[in-house]
Parts: sequence; C-alpha cells; structure tokens
Amino acid sequence: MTYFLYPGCSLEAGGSHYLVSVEAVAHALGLTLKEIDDWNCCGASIHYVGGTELQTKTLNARNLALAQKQGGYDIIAPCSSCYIQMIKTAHEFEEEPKLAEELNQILAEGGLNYTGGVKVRHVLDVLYHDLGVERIAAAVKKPLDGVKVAVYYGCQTTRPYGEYDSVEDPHTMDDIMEALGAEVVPFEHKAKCCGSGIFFTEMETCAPLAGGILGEATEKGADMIVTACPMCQMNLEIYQSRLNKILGTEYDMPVVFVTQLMALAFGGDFKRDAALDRNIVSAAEVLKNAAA
Amino acid sequence: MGQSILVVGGGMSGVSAALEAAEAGYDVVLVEKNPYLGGRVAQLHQYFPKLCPPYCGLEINFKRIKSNPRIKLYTMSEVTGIEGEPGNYKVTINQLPRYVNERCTACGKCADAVEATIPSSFDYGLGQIKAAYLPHELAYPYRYVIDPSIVETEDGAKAKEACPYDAVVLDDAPKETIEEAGAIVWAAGWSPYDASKVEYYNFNSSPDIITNVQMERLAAAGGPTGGKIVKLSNGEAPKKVAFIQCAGSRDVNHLPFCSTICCLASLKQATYVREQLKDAEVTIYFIDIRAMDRNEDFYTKVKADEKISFVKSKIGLIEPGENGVLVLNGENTTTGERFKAEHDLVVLATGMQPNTDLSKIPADMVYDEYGFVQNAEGIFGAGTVRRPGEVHVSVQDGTSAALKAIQVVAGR
Amino acid sequence: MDKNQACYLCKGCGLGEALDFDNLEEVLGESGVSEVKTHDALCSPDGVALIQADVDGGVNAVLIGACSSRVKTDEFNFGSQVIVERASLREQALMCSEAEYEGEETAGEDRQMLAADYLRMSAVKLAKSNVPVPFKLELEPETALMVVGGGVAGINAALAGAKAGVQVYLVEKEAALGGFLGKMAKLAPETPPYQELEDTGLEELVAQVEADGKIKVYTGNTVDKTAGAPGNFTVTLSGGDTFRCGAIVQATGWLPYEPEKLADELAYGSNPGIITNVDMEAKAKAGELGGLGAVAFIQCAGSRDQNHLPYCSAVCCTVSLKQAMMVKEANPEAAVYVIYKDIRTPGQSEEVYREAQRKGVVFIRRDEDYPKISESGGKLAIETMDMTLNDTVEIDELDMVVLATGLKPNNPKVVDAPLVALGMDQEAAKKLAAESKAACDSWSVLNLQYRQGPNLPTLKYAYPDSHFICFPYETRRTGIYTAGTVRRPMRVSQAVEDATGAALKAIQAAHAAAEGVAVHPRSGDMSFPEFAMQRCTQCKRCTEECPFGAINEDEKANPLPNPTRCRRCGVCMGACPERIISFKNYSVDMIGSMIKSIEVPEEDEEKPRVIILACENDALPAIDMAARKGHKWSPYIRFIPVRCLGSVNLVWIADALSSGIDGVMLFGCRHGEDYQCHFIKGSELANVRMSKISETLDRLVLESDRVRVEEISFNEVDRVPEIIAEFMETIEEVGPNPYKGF
Amino acid sequence: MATKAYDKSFREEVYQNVDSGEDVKLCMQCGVCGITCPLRDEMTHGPRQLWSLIRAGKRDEVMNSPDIMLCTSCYSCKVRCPRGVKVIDVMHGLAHYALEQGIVPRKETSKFGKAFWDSIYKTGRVDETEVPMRYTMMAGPIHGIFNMLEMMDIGRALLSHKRMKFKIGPGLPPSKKIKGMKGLKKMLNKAKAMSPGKEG
Repeated sequence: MTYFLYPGCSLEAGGSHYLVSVEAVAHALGLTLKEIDDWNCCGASIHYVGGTELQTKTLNARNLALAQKQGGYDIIAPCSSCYIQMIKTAHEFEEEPKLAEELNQILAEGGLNYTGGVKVRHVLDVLYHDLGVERIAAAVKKPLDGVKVAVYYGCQTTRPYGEYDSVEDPHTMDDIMEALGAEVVPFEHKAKCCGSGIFFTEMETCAPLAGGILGEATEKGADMIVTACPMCQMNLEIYQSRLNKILGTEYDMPVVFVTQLMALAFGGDFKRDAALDRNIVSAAEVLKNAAA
Repeated sequence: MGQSILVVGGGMSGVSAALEAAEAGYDVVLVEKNPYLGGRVAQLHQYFPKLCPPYCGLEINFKRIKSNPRIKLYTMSEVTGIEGEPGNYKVTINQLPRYVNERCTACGKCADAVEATIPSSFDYGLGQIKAAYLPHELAYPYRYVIDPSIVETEDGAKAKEACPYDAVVLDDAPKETIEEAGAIVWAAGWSPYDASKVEYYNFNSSPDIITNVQMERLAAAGGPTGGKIVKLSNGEAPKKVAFIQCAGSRDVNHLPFCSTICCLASLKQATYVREQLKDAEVTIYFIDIRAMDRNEDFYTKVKADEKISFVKSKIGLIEPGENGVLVLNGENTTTGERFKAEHDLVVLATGMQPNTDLSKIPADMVYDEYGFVQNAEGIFGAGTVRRPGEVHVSVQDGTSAALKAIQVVAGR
Repeated sequence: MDKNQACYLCKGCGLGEALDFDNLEEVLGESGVSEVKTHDALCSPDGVALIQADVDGGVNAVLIGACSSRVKTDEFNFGSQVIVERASLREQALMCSEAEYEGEETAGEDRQMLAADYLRMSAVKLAKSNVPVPFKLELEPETALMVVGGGVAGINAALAGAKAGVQVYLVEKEAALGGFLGKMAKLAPETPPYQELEDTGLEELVAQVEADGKIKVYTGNTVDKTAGAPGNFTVTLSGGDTFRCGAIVQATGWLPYEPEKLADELAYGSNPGIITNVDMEAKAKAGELGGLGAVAFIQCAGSRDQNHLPYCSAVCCTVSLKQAMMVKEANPEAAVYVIYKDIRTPGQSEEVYREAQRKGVVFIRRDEDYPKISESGGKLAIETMDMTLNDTVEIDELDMVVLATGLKPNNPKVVDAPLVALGMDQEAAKKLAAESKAACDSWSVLNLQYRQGPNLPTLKYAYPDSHFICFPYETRRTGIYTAGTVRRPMRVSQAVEDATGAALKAIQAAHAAAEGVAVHPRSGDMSFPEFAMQRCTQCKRCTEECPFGAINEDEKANPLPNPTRCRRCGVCMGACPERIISFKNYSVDMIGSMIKSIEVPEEDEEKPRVIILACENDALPAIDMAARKGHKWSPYIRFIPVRCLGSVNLVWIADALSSGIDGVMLFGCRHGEDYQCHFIKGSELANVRMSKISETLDRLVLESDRVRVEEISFNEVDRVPEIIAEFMETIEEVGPNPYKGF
Repeated sequence: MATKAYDKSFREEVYQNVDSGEDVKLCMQCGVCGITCPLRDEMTHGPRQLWSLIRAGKRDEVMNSPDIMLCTSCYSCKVRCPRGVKVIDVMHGLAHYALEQGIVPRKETSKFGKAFWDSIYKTGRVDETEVPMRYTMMAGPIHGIFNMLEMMDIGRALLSHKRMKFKIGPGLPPSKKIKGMKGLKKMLNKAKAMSPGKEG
C-alpha cells in the first residue's frame, strides 16, 4: 500500500515527533509513504488573515495537482489542520464546477492542472479503515497494559465531512488505543476545541478551552492525553506551563501522539521510533513500566 | 374487471387505497410487512387536532376489510420483485413465517408458557415482550406471532405444547408467492429518523431522552407504562418536559425537508403531559411552528396553557447535568440570550424518513433526492413515500392512487 | 323466508370449564332454539365444518355462542343468505367475570345467569332478524358524475372520472375553465429539485378535457337544482340544461379573504401600492413586475387572526415565496422582504424556502402585531417588530407591499342547530343556526332539494367535511364529495390528488347506489330503514334528525325516505316516537324484545340487573379490550350493541325499567365540536333525548339516576370497569327497581 | 422609535465582496451556531446575530465586531448548521474583509496571520520558528524583544526537544524556498485577483 505523505509545516518542526512516529508506524505496518515533492503550506487555520479563500484553496489545489501528477495516490495528512484545508478544497473542487474551473485557471499560471479525484485521508482514517484494528492489534509486541489514556481528537481531526468517523463522537482512535492494550477513560472533551489556530494569539481567551481538556483528563485519572493533531499537541503541551499560570492550575499532563504510542507498542525504540524523548511534558515514567 | 390492484403497505394510505378500490368493485391484493395492519398510526395514542384515538377510524376500516371478499391480505410479507408492465405485472411476495396458524384464538397460553423476551418493536424498543406475542391489543388480524429466535429453542416447544388449538406451527417456513396485478400502489410509509444520528442530542446517553414516536407509546394505555408518562430512568413523573423540534428535519445534514407533522405532534404530546401531570411544565423549542390550516386552532388552544411555553431556538446540545437532569443548550433567537435549560424529560421531534429512501421499490422508479418516489405509469406512490404528511393526506393520497390504479385496469 | 335455526356453543378458551352447558341448552330450548351443538373449539376447521354441514343441510339462521363478533369473522361467515348471530360469551360472560368471583359461592351462578341471558337475547335477535334485500332504485341507476367547479380540482376530478370510464358533466360558472389556476402566472416548485417555478399547465388540462368524449362541459352555468339521491340525481342548470347523475363532486375552490376588512390593520385601500397576493399574481401574469425595486410581503394578513380568519390558509407562505422569486427573476437587484410569523413550507417545499433565500429574499420575523404601513415621498414604508434583531425597525423606499391574504372556502357556512345544541350556550347556537339559514337562503352551490336545506353542512368554518382526519372525503350528504380548496386549504399539487380521490369516492357511491348497498361507514350493508307509514303521525323527527338529510317530506309532512342517501345508522329509528321505522335485521321491537328476554331475579335475591346499550363502533371494542386486558366488572351487567347511540329509541329505556331492570346506561362516542360519532350526530342526539327522559321516568315514578349516558373513546379501555363500578354503586344507593316482578 | 434598517447596500457588499458571503442568505436564524461555538461566551453576537445584522444592513456593528476574528476554526458550527452555511468561511471572509478595509478586529491574530502569509509568500511554507519571531517583532523593537524574552522558556524547551531549528535571529539564514515558488507566487496573485470583490 502506497500513500503520499503530506507532512505540512508543523511536522517539520513543532510536530517533528509526530512525523518520526508516523513513519515508524507505517514501516511497521508495511505502508509505503512517499512525500509529495515540492509541497507547499496548506494555509492552516489562520489562512484568512493574509489571504483570500481562493488563495488558500490555491495552496491546496497546488498540492493536489502535484499529487495527481506524481502518481495520484491517496494523500495522508497527519496534521489535522492540513487535512481539513486540503480535504475542503478537494471536496469543493468536486462539488462546485465553477470553483474547479477557477482553480484550474489559477493552476495554469504555474503550469499545473488538476482533474479531481485525489483522495485526502487523515492518518487515523488510513489506520482504522485501510489497515483495521485487528491488524494493529496483531502488530502489538509490547501492549500498553495499565496505561490510562484520555483520547483527544480535537476539533478538526474528523471534520467537517465526517468522512471516516463521527464528527461529534468519534471512536477510531479509542479503538486503536484499546487495540494497543491501553485503558481508555471516558472523555467528554474528546471532540471539543482547544483553541486551535488562535490559541497562540488569544491565549487568555482560549485558556479555559484547553484548561477544560487538561482538567477532565486529570480528573478522570488519565496518565496522558493522546492526540492526532499537532496543533492540539502543541497547545496542550508546550503551553501547559503558561496555561497553569493563567488558570492558576498545576496540570502536569503528558500529551502524546497516537502514532508515538503505536510505535512503542509495536516494539519500536522509545527515541528513534516513538520520539517520546521529544515530549516536553514527559510520559516516560508511565510508559517505561508498561512497554518494558 | 379481471385484474387485481396490488397495494404494498397496510398503513393508512395502503388500507385506504385497498378499501377504496375494493369498494368500487375491484379485486385487491394487500401486502403488509408487519403481522398486523394499521402501520404507524396504530402506534399513536391520539390524533391531532381532535385528540381522538386512531383506532376509532381503523376499526371501521378493518370492519370494511373483514366484510369485503375482494381483498386478499398478506401480512408479514414484502414485495421482492416486480416484473412486467402496466396492466400486466407479476409480483413476487415473500412471506415470513408467523409460526401461528388461523386456529389461534389469541388465548395467550403460548405467551404464558414462553420465557424468552424480545424488545417490543411496536413500542419502539421501550419495553420487553414475550417472544410469543400478540403484536398489540387491537391487532388485526387478532392472532399471535412467534418470534423466530425461539422457534428452535425449548421455548418454542413450550409454546407449541401450551397451545390447546394446535395453532403453533414450528416448521412454518418463508413462502414465496407470485401475484398477478394490473397496477401497483406503493404505500410503504415511513420510518422515524434515527435520532442517534443527530449526535449533539446524545440520544443514547439517557433513557430520559426519547423520540416523539416513543412518546406516543408512553402515553398509550397499551404501551409499556400502561399510559403513564414517566421518566424511564426512574419511573417518576417528569416535572419539566422539553420538546426539541426539527431534530434532524429541515437540516441539510439529515433530512433536508420539513417532516410536516412534528410541530403538531409535539403540540399534541404537550397536551398528553398536561392532561396527566397537572404541575408539569412543558417547553417547546422550535424554529417555526408549522400548524397548517385548521390545526392552527389547536396551536392557539395549546398556546393558551400557561404551563406550555415556546422558545424560538434550535437546541444545540443536550448534556448531562446533576442528578440525571438534562441540560439543554440553546440560543434564544428572539432575545439573543444563550441559555442552559434544565429538563428531566426531553422529547426529540424526529422526522419522517420515507421507507423508499431506506429500501427502494424493485422496479424502475424515479425518486427525488430525499428518496420520495415519483409516480410511474403503472406504479403509483401513495402517502408518505411521496411526501411527509398528515393522516388525512395519506387517506387522500391512498384514495387518489387507487383511482389511478383503477384507470390502468379498467376496461382491460 | 323460512328460518331454520341452530345454535352452536363453543367450549374453547375456558368456556367449557366455566359454564354449565346443559343448563345453557335448556335455556336455549326455552327460547325456542332446540337444535344446539357444542364443540371444543368452534373456530377450528372442525368446528366450522360442523356448522357448514348443517348450513349445507338447510340451516339458515345460526346462533354462535363463543367469542366477540369482532373476531373470527371469516370463520363464521356462511354467505349473505345465512343469518349469523354471535353471543359474546368469552368476552362478556367469562373474561370480565372470572377471577374476581372465583371461589365465591355465587360466582358460578352469576356467570351462568349472565351467559344464559346473552343466549336468550341472541335467540330473540335471531328470531327477529331477516336477510336484508337490497334497495333497488325505480329508474335504471345512473353512474355519471357531476363535477361542479372548473378549476384545477374540478378539471382533475372530471379527467380522473372519465379516465376510469365514467361519463362526467363538468359545470363551471365562468365562461372558461381554469378557476384560480387560470389567474396564476406560475406555480411554486412542485417537482424535484423543487427550485424552479413551474407553468400552470392549464392549457394542456383544458385540451385534455376537450378531447375527452366522456366529459361534457357546461361553462357559464351554475346549478339551479339538484333533486333526487345517489344513483338518481336530476340536475337542472342555470342555462336550462338538465341531466341525471349518480354522484357529485363539488370542487368550487376558494375565495380570497376580503382585503377591505384589513383597512385598519394594514391600510389596505389607502395606497395603490398596497395590494393582495391575488393582485400580485395578476401583475405577474401581466408581466408587470419589471420595474419593482423594493417589495415587502406581509404574511398572515388576516390569517391566524381571531378577528379575521383564525385558521392558517396553508398556502400563503409558498405563494409569497413564489411571488418573491418572480420579483427577483424580473429584477435580480430588487430588494424583497417577507415579513412573517412562522414560515410554513411543509415537506419538500422547504427547498422552495431555501431557493428563495438563495435568490436573496430577506426574511424578517415579526410578532403578533401587524406591521404599520405608511406612505412617504411617493414610496411606502413599513414599521415592524423584528424578532431576530429584537428591535422595532423601519423599512422604507418600498414600491409595493403585498398582503398575503388567506383562503376562504367557496361554500356557504351551514351549521345545523341540533349539532351545536350541546356544549354551547343556547343563544350562540341560535345565532349560528340563524346565520347558517341566512347564508343558505342567500346562496347555494348545489341547490339540493333536501328537506334539511340546499347545501352541504359544514364544520366550524365553512369547510363541508365531517371526519376530517380519518375520512376526509366524507361530507354529510351521501354521494356528494368535496375536493380541493373548498374542502381544506391546499396547494395545487395536493388539489390534483384530492380531486382524483374524490372522483373515486363518487364513482363508488354511484356503484353502491346501483347495488343497493350502503357506503361508508357501513359499506356494503344491504339493510335500510322501512317506514310503516300507516302509523306515522307526521312529527318530523326523522326528517329533522337524520344526520345525512336522507329523508324528504311531502306537503303533509309525511317522510319521504331516500334509501340511497341513507347510511343505515338508525338515527331515524331512534327518533321515531311511533316506532314505525325498522330495518330487516335491526328494529325497535327486536332490541325491546331482547331487553324483555333478560331474566330479572326477584328483589330479595339482591341481584340487580343493568343493561348497557353500547355503540358497536367504539364502545363495544373498548369493552372487548377491557375484558381481554383482564378487567373485571359486575356480573349483573348486560351489554346490548347498537348501530349508533342515535338509534336508541326511548321506548327501550321504558321497556327495561318496566320489566324490572334496575339501571340503563348508554355508551357512545364523544360529541360536540370534536365529535367522534361515525354518524356525526348520533351520540349527540342520544344525549339530547336522554336529557328529556326524566319526563318518562317521572311517569314511571322512577329515579332519573337509573339512566345515564357515558362517552367512551375507543382507547379508554381502563375506564370501562370504573364507569360500571360507579354506576353499580349508584344503583345500589337508589335501590331495587320497584317494577320487579310486575 | 423604530430604527431604520434593511438598507440593502451592506448585505449586497457582503454577498459580493466577502468570501462565502452569499451563504449568509441561507440562514434561517435557528441559533445552533451561536450555541455551538466553543468561544460563545466570549462573543457579543455570534454568527447567527451577525448574519441577522448583515441582512439588516448594520455595517458598523458587523465590521467593528471583534467576534468576526475570534473563530478557532473548530468547524463545529459548519458541521451542525442545518442550512449548510459555511459559517467558518464566512467568519474568516468577514475578518479578511475587515482587515482589507483597515479595520483590525483582533490585533494579535492579525499580526500573526500576516507573518504567516509573509512566510508563505517568501518560501511557500511556514517556518514555525520564524513566524512567531516575526510576529513578536511586529510589536516594535523594544516590545518585540520583551515578548521574545517572554517566549524564551518555551523556545528553549522546543529547541532542547528537537522540535525547533536553531536560528540566531529573524530571517537569518533565509529559509529554503520550495522549487515552484515562482509559479506559486503567480498562482496566488492570480487567485487574489479572482477573489470576490477583487474581480475586474
């Protein structure tokens, strides 16, 4: 099975451990990932400030056109923000002939063309639907026994089309975590927003959102939050100390990527495959015992 | 007049179509999926706006059927194939086994003997019934059914043994029959939209969130609570009841059309609550109240009840509160206020999904994008497979479809 | 016919164990039924074969003592020439009495007496029943239909009838067919994807009518006279033509609500820019929408308003959406507003609402108060509450304000006096009746030559229907059906369906008249009332009280029955003080004799007897169900089913009380504005009559508490034992009937 | 006293110039978006009321509403809107339109977003190290340095966890451009020219 990988800007930096672990998991499960050559930024959630909607769609249409030109495989976009921007463009391209025409006029400026049909997939989608929970469970060498996780999808991971999971009450990642042997705590915030694209610039305003998530996870006795979105990971983890200051709390909650735990459970190396050393709020303590 | 008219569906439209054609002198084959006639209206407690029992009219219709030799009835049957052309159809009917024959006197001894229970589909899953059962207290035909799940079990044998009339037939098998017909009326009705699909209402999270069709069974004397409106979580009477309109209807993500009857149904159900529970308060959350024609009088009457209030707001979330209370989040679109309102019983006014959306007619037919069927030359839709609507529209439509069918067979 | 009777008693369903069958055979013998057979399961193929063999051997009157007549009807049907009488021993003697009285000394005795009485009554009933002979019209029955009204409903009714092979006379008062359809520019979207305005299709319809050899069109005509009855109506038109028809569809459509009445509220008449939706349609049809820069539609102009039309006209929202879209099509730049209370676009027409929005129509939700319309600088301005802004706003620079006025049925309002006699204050009732009469005197559609008046009776508004939920086509005049907006406000597409259905009902009615059988709700019934005229005192009660206006009168006030108008309810039979009206299988004498056949124990036995005359349509099933559900009640009760409470003749009460019965109850349907009585007025008339019974009781020196009328709905199963228990208490308080033993 | 409303010019302006602005027409004022937004308590109007104000022609109230730039892009409202209104896209469109008109609904987000696009225009991608630095420096040299010190702990943490490339200062050394940068730039310019309100 071959897919395009669209790492996006996040996985190049703040989400580097996501990229490392996605690649490790793909390797373990026999997926071939090819990076789209010369991809560009998707525009992300903040796209509207400096650009128009058509400009943002242009960014994504270019990536789709490149993917089509380079083989037309399904594109895996691990970053939820990239996923949503790209799938939106892909969808609207199919649904709105006028837009499709416009985009092609625009693409022509750079010598590109897109005829539609390239599929944009979230990493959870591919793991759950193309591989399946059973294959994932079969690959587990070191089950995460005793690890209690709060599974946090965030907002953009399954939206807006609900292509592969419920938009309000998703379950794919829960099922994957259970396949790894982890204990999934009930988590009402699983699909609530953490502040997403404006978290960084409106931290005071968004603090209660992220605080709610960290709070419930702590309350439910989770050892860590598991996510599939680099923005959530960043907001909840990197700025956790800042949040504690704003909210007067003392959260100490590791936030890890689903693929990091998979890589570990598949018997991968803590650093090399799971990149768990890159988490600022360390989950090492809990995981050391579990996946020993 | 040699040719039959085949009517699919024994609900209000289908029964009307069958009777009106038969009483005009035509032979009719009536095919019903359930073990009884009456369809969805048989499950209603009362009709709006008269607050009268549906069985009052159904009884007359059943009497007409019983006394009319022109109607041939198949229950527990579905049409699985249609071949031929207008004036000359061969229709395949697949009848499921009832495991009970005509000798049944509905004495109930089989049910007494059987231990296994199944969810009551007549009560929309609200209660459990014995696996040997009378579909409901007014069922026509008035005969028991044995659920296939117990046929090969000890319970099945017990049922057979208990029957004094040799009416239990455990080796009953599906039957396939071909009927010839000149024209077909498709009146397969509707299904309540799956409330769990409107995820933000968390339908499955509390037994005190029910749908409007379930509310009918709660209020019906023959229902799981004997007609008492209670919270299913603890059996207590609710104090603050909410009705959420357009729970899936008028929504491009669910049913993009208006289901037409839900506003009136909720107004009616509000009267059920108020009739039984003098202190209970009712709030109806709505976008537009659609009480067409003389039904407006009913709306006027319900509005006059001080304990029934109306809030223009589509509820955006139902979440659990303390002590099992349900918290409804909404924006009052008149005042602009965002509110959290506590209720202890929430009724979702889910809409009508045409059964032709869920399962297509086995013939070359055209549907609109919601699954409502368009008429063809020899196959005519009737009732809620054509549009969502009230009972009288189904009767009107059934009667109209009957004449269209007659036009095909008349003079042949 | 010679009656050869036999009785079959069933021992199944516990009857065998509960009852003494030797005793029952004895009782039957005393009642004149000597041939008695028993079977363990009479409804089984064996049991049925037993009866069938006897029928084949000449038995033509069968008494079955088993279960309720509502079940096993197929099994116990031996053809139209064999009279079958069912004694409901299972439901009415066994189920309702078992457990509670089990073990008590007298339990078996009471139950046995109960079963015996039911068999006695059934034996009498069988003896007094005859096989009905269908009524035959003197002239050859006519199957042709008359359709009155050449609008969309009328045209479609005519076409539908003709396509089914029936001759149709289509009468239209205007010079051309079309009605309001002819005045419409476009139709709102009716077909998928419900976004495009549609042509009216009138030309095509008219062409079809003209090409159809079975349709005779009379334009420029109204109906001067409709005489006769189903199967034999004779119609005289204003143009002088006359023809016979078997049944009638009235499709006279609607009238716009008078905008002049909105002069105060909505300034109608003060400015030529304030027009109605009807005017707007005319402008659209004339292609005069082009210059409009800003238009506002005001919904519910007079509708949903207690001072005007309290009901919702159902179509005005869609009409305004359509007209708004037409304005937008003529000028996409136009500012178009719809000021509404609730947007009512049921079903797929929600998409019409969305489409109007897509086209840029702006919707403003108002409150109950009408917007204020004023003139400023040659343009119009509206001041209205804007609910979503929660503010009062002013919209100015409007070229036009369209009032979305509602629909009134094109039919005079006729509410007959007895119908409102109960549950309404008498002054109001009189006023209503007077208004009705005035309306009839001034205006009639069909000019029926009926004793009760020239028009179809109507409900609260002028809609001429009756059971508008379950049986929407049923008017109160047999063989005459209404279709389209005269029946109920409805859209064009629905009117087409409605007309097609009404055509079928009319075809059926003519068919039934020809066969001599009843139509709804006693479809297929061949019995009909016969009048022993030599004893008639010309009291007019039958002619006045018939819910269907079936009986005319001659100059000397003698009743002139029209059996094909009759629904066989027996209200006339109940009304007749001289007891001269009887059916072959239902009569005053029959029920009276049944009552008298009940064995009344001596006073000192302390076993009272109460009879309940129960409506067989609703009360009887409720009783059946109550019994099956396990409810128990006094074994001193005897039920007697009646066709309708309206058929209860007062003499039966007298018969009962004078033969020592301690109490009489009547179980019937709900009456009043939301009546459930299948015969419209039967239950109400029973109440009226019973309210006057004290006179009779006084004559007998009896307490009025002994007689009671109860309304019981089909689903009020649990009330059955409650009502009975309460009544039995009353009877106990009142004490035994002093006439016992006389 | 009635306020004058429903002048059509503003709604036409929105329909024509704002990205996805025409979607506003479809709103039936049910209120679901207003209650769905995670930042509803921070909003004065919320989407539904904004749409209502747009239709009523309340230009100042809409254009000056800070709500139009408070969207977290969580897509909840879009998912739930029964009319299929692309609520987020309209919100974003309105924010963009306001910025173009010189109105800054939310200062920080505006600055950050601008830095973001600068990066896209320069390299085709966004450098997570560079953008925050650019953003912080936008406050002016003194404030910028102060802000940078504020963020220092976080930067250090990222750096030490291999989640940030080390750089000495903003723009040094310049990030690598994508190969097709020239083409992309042309495309983006063309797209801008074709965007609502920019045609012709």
